[in-house]
Amino acid sequence: MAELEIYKLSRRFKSGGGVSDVSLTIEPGRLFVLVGPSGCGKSTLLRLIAGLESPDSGEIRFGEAGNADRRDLIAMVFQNYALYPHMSAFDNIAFALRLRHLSRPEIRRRVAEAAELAALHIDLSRRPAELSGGERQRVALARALVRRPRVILMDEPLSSLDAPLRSHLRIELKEFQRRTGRTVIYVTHDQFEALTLADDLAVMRAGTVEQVGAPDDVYQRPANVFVATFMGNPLMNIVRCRLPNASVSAPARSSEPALEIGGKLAMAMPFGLSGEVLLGIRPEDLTYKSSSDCAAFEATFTRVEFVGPGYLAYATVAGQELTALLDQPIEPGRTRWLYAPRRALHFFDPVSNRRIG
Amino acid sequence: MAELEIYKLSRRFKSGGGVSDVSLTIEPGRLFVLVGPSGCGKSTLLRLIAGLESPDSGEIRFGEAGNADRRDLIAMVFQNYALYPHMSAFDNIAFALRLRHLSRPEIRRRVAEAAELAALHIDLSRRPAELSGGERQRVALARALVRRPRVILMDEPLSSLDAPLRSHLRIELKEFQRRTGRTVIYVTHDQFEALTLADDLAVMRAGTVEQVGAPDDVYQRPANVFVATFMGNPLMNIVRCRLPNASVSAPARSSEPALEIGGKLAMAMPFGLSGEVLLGIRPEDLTYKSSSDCAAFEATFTRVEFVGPGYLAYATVAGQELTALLDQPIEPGRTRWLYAPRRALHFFDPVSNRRIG
Amino acid sequence: MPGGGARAAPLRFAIDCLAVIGAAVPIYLLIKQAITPDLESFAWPPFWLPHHLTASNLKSVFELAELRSALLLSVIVAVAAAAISTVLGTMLAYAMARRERLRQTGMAGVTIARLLPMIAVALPLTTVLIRAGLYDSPTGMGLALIHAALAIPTTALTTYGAFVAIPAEQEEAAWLDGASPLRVFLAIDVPQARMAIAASLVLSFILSWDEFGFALLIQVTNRTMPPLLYYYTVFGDVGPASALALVMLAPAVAVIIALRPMLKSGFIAAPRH
Amino acid sequence: MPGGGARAAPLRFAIDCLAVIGAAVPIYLLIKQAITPDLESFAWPPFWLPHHLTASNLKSVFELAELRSALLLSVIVAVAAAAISTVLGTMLAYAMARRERLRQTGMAGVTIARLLPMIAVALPLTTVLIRAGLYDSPTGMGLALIHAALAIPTTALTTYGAFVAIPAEQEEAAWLDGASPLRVFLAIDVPQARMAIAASLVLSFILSWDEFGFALLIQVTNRTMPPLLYYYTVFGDVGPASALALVMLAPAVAVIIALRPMLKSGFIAAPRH
Repeated sequence: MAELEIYKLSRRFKSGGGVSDVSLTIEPGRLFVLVGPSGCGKSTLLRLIAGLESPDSGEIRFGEAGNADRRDLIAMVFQNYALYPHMSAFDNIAFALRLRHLSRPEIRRRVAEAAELAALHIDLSRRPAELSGGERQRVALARALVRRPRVILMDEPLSSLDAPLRSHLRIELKEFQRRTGRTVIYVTHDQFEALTLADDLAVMRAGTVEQVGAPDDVYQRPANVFVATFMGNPLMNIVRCRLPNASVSAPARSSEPALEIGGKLAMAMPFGLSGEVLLGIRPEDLTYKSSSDCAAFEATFTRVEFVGPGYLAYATVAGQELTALLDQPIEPGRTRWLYAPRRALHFFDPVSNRRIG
Repeated sequence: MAELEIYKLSRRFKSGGGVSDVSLTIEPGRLFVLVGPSGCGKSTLLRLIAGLESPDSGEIRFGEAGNADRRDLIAMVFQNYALYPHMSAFDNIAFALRLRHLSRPEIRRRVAEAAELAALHIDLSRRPAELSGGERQRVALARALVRRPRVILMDEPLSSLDAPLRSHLRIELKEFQRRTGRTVIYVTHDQFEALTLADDLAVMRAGTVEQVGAPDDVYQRPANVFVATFMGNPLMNIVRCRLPNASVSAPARSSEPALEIGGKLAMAMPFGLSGEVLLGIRPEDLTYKSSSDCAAFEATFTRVEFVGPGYLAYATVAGQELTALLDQPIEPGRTRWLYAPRRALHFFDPVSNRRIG
Repeated sequence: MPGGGARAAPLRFAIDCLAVIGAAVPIYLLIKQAITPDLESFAWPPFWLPHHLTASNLKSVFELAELRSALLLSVIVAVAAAAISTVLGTMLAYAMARRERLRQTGMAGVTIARLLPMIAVALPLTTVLIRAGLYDSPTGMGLALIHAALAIPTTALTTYGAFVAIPAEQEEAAWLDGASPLRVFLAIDVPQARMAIAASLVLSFILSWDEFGFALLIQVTNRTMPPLLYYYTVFGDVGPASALALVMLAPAVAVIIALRPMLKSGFIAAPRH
Repeated sequence: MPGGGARAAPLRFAIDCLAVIGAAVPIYLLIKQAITPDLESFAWPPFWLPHHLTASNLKSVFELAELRSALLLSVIVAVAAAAISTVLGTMLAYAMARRERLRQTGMAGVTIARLLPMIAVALPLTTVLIRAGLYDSPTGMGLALIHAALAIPTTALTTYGAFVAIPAEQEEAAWLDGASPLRVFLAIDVPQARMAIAASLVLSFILSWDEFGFALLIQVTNRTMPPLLYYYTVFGDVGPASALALVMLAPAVAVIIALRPMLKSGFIAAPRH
């Protein structure tokens, strides 16, 4: 049985934003990531699940738990953690238990248990201001855990940290989720964080869900142009091109033009498509090397940046811009053929922007 | 003749920080980047060059310009741009000229010229608050240019912008520098920005310069462990290992152990070194494929993250941690051999942390 | 907070009402008393609506030569006090905003000034004024100086926030552009703090206009408006006193009407950026 | 600003001196007048050092029954006014910090209250108090209520910043932890605003302690300290008046000494987070 079913949920704000008609199913024990640009409604969706906002229409059903008080089912880890600064770490974690009038030994036992699960091994009499960023995160996790919620909601818990700490705590969060087995719904605007953390992810835009799936699935088979360009850095190239009407089933040489971008693109691999399409290619999939099953582009380079592991080359192909991440530098002004393997080509409908083929 | 010579410059603060005994030569017409972690003294050095701070000792010599007023030689672009919010874009740019009592037509001419060079094509009667981030940057560039300085100083002008705008304006800045031919000294904490922007860069730490060079030179031949791990993302692996006493000059098979890390590392390529060393390898240089001239590591994988273009795999090699960016996923718990080509190996002295060989 | 919206509504409404009543009732009563005969004002149970109207109170007050000279003196004192305290307070605030050490000294001074009971300090100040020949001055300059001193904490705190909010980088940019420190202050800081400076002018004007204790002590024969109003009140002339009080409300009402769009931001009472 | 350091130094020094002199001179003169015979206080040229010492002023003041009852009444009025205005001001500030619409209304009310001349409002309020039987009350409750009303803008502005600085997420976290809205306010907000609440107690106490105009108008026979001090001053008894003034300074000096470490932050005068 699903942990959580969201059915046709809508919540609109006068100032714009919110979510429209969102339906999602979240399975138990999974780390489910909601990702999208700012203003896409991901935080609103999380706050609706938490009960901090009321929906205009639609429903949120908690699977087995049925109709218990929402506040007993879920817990939330906020951006900046929202720890109570005037209380010790212990009192922060114990706050919910004291409200429930548990006995002192019971409170001590459950705080210790939650601290253990959150890998929080510090003097719990210290206040949040005396703790490091990582320790604060662990206090926030223990505070969320101590009530034994079924679902833990996390609202960009890493977004205000600097890069090294962020990457360290990301790994810790993932291990925390594995260890506790809790269902976690995690909101982020960072596509990299979403890819590395998620068991499942939902890409949102303008209040609606654009695609749901496993990270490699979403990255390798984006459902539309928005998802294709939002997930991945540097951005996926999107070029407009025309497929010939006839399609040949046998692989051809790269010099045989079978797919045109203003007459400058040569495509080795015929395909069950024709007419005008949008072709998406990630910069890291473009190389100098051709192979038997690949597309070729005659690119004129305009600018090259050294980016450490490679060279980010900006080129024009028949008047359209293309970026390639190459392992060798190239002089601006030169023209060379670039190749991309069949599996790295993404086709989208030019009208609906949806994936085809 | 050099544009700027900095000779044994020191400036210490009571609260810590500052710069110690820094010497640098900056050539005319170059984009020179000062990069380092926060608190490394890069901003202090820039402010010393600007004359906003006075040195405790040492000298800054301006090449041909000799002893003119420092404020006529340099201009500065601040973080957040520090535009005057109560003035129009035109008045912002013209402020310095009005202080110099230039005639009205002359002011108009030079503002137009500076706006042109900064690619600022907007209604100049608008105020900073009415401009986009990119337009503000261009106003700041025009304001810096209008006095015709020899050197333009830039203090993290991109650090408060979001990622897509930052990458767009980075390219624009580089083109601005090329177009105007001015010497630019640019401060950033972002190693990626430093690599992509710089003609020359200086890596700083704790008030001193650790390495000066071209970006690819610094990235491919880091002078010490600090530079090696600061430049590049994901971080370069640093593992402690022992070289055998005898060194053989001919390449050997990867199965022949010639370099040990707790007995688990096999090294194909002997080398004029012996004893204990620190070995640096970037995650992207590790692969499943062996070649004739490479090092091999027997790695036990603990965790794998999907990062889009590949899989970031965390492994242990004889009790030491190693990260590899691989193109195929692997099950945690498995043990496999990883290989790194000879050119991707960096050796450092374990005591001084300096590059050897 | 969820649920808080519904629960807070009665509280909110009550406070709204309180605010409106608190501001409107006194002014209404004032107007009523000013235009009704004296007996009605003290009737019990009170008449909430005026029964008889009279213009005699307003007329008699405006015919008074005493009123005209008191009004003139009050305006002179308040304008001088506002100008002096705003200039000095602005300079103090700027120095406090730019120098850490001075900020601490200044804040300590301002705090002490707000904590010391002014009535207790009045006595030695009066002695000093007597010695300086500024006691009961016909131009009110002694009182103006005291009011200016009283208002400096207010004007300094009112403009301090505006100067703190101006990033040091703007001043550095202007200095690099070739401006002198004075030019930086006048061209970069003052224009951006102009709203706070205007607020501090208004507040210090009202502070002096309304100040009663020192005015009573110092301007014993050359009276300003507050002592005059006090005497009318004490002598039981409620009608003329109300008319005088209405005159005293005029500048405040003028400011409130002029700054209507800014009232909601609370900027005048507590400028923050 | 480079170079600014050197140029600002004389200005800074001048302001430092002004602050020290402004605070110290009146207190010194008070003490001097309290312990010297009356004639010396008005001597010209003034004696900056006391020539003759006397304990009679202090002694005579403390033997006065009038002083004891005035002191008691002043303390009762100030404590009551501080308590009432801090409780109401804190609630108003919390409501303003959490509700956008109320913030605007509240700020407008506070601004208007700061702009209206209190002396002009005094008259109708006095009429209202007479009707309510609180005029010249021996417990001073009429005056305490007026002082509380006068202090609400101050207490509300003093605590407002503290509540605004508490992120809404902390309240949401506490609500999700199972707390009721009232529990959230008491367990999360009040403890974090405790310094500002303490500051508003201190400020409203001093405001009432020092208030002169309404005290003079309302407590005509059951006098509090400020009117008593006024009468002594007006009757020309400078010595006893100075001794009284010193007594009035006591709570302020006690607060200043107790809060010495916090003075430099300016927190009491202008709490900001």
